[in-house]
Amino acid sequence: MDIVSVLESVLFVASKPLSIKKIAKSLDVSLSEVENALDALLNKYTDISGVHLVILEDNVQLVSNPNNTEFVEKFVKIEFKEDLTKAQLETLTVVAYRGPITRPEIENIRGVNCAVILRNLLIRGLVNEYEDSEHLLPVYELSIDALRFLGVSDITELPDYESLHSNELLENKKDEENILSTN
Amino acid sequence: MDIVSVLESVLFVASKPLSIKKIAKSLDVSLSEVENALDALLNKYTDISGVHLVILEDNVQLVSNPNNTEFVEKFVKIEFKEDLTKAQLETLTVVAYRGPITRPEIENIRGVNCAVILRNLLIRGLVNEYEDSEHLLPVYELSIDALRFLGVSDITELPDYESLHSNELLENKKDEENILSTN
Amino acid sequence: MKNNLQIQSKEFSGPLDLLLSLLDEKKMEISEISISAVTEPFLNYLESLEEIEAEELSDFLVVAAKLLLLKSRSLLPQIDNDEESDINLDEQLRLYRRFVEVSHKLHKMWLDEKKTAYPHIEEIKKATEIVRPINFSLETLSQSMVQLLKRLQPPKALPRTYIDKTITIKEKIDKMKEMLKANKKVSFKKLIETATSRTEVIVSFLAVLELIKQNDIVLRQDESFGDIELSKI
Repeated sequence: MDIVSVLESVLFVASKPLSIKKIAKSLDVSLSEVENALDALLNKYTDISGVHLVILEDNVQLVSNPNNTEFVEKFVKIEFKEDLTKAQLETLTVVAYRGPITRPEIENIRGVNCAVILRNLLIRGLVNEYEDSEHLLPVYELSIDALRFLGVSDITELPDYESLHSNELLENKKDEENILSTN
Repeated sequence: MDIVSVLESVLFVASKPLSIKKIAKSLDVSLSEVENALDALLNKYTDISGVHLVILEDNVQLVSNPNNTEFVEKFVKIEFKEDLTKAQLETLTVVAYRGPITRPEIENIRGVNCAVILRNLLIRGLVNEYEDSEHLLPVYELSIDALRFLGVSDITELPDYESLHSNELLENKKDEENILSTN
Repeated sequence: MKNNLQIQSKEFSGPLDLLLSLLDEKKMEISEISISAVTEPFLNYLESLEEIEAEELSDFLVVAAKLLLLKSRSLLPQIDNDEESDINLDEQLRLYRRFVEVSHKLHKMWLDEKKTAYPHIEEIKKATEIVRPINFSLETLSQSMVQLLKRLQPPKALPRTYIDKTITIKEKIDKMKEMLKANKKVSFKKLIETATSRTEVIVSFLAVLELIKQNDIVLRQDESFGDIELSKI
């Protein structure tokens, strides 16, 4: 079996985000073999390619290059995408920049209970929820669908990603004080 | 416009054979430009690639490599044994209580695109799609198999069918839909 | 520009959003001092929220408590500072504001239909073998419907009214000074007898603290939770 080729076919046919772990299990190969194959495909589907390979945490999907959407829409109908409320937008932003993140961590940043909003985002398929052995609570991360709607193929392309992602404020109060005092 | 990249995006999303002449016309470029772009793509989608570019007379399409079919089918089969996601379950619920229903109507209620989910439910055999003279678009309803799995012989036997079917909140969404479609 | 109009017709996504709006309205930077300066309008807004569910109110109350602690500390610098590290409202607010700002950028991207990337939609081939998903049952189906209806419920927006009339600490101080002119001693219980809201009680207490700070009065309280007696110096 040519793993790169099979993986490419599976991603092409699936039409939706797939779990890298599950792919490895289903194809009965090791996780690192799948990861190597993904690296090979990343070389094929470069930035200027008409098809992008989007990898977000454990999820992977082939999608069209968002820069070509204007032309693509001459051939297919546009997708339905409902606007987000202010609270949903804020929560989605925190998850995008700080995910994987637990609910109390999100609430710590927003200063307000987020249970209902997270549930709505979850069911609209904009965030993923999963159990993580490192945390006792479920953690949340942005879905590839949300990335598609935002028109970026890599989460690090989000505005100010690096600084907001790595800003450790609130995660550790001591560090926070150190950061502030050196500024 | 990068014709190779745009053409690749269009073929990737279209999922069906497209006429080369029509592509040239839609993108407002010459036939030879499209043909040159296709040549470039043929170099990318080689024989061992997981995706093949098939050109037949005036038609062109991206398809999965037939050599990988066995693995792809195995993967898809394993996928189907899994739980429905929350989003799939909700879509199925809307189809169950509101069917026969069109895709835009479902999307209006759920507030999110349902194309991929509906497709998955269709493949899993849980919903049926058919053309209906009353609607211009295909309509969806629960399949006989789905009813069998639920242990009911008729859709009206679903819990609280009457009240949920005609729930005001869902009816309101329908009105919104009508308003939108007249715009 | 139209700041004043905005704050009155705005829907707040939470207590931090409200705090930011109040600071913006006064064109103030985020600092402990500026935050404690908007304590009164914040409390007044809370007062207008009385009808809202306890769950939603509690998040506002947490912030209100922090604000009151900040405020009382600014009035009584000698207050026990053990809990200082636990407030950090200004830092929380600064981080929150960064997320709000970037969320506006994401919103623009979200609304830009021309940038949505598409997946490939494979032609539908019905499975030869139809299996029942484990979680597909009458129960899960009706539960899912109930949840959906809950979601379709129009959101109970927090009241958009923003009460203009704020009982300020200054007004209270003036009133107390007047009462102290007439009587040498005044009971705190009596001071708040006519209070029409919880906010007014809190503001009255803050006014008392302010008067102590200004060395205008001394307090006497014989037992915990007992009445407080104010006397002029």
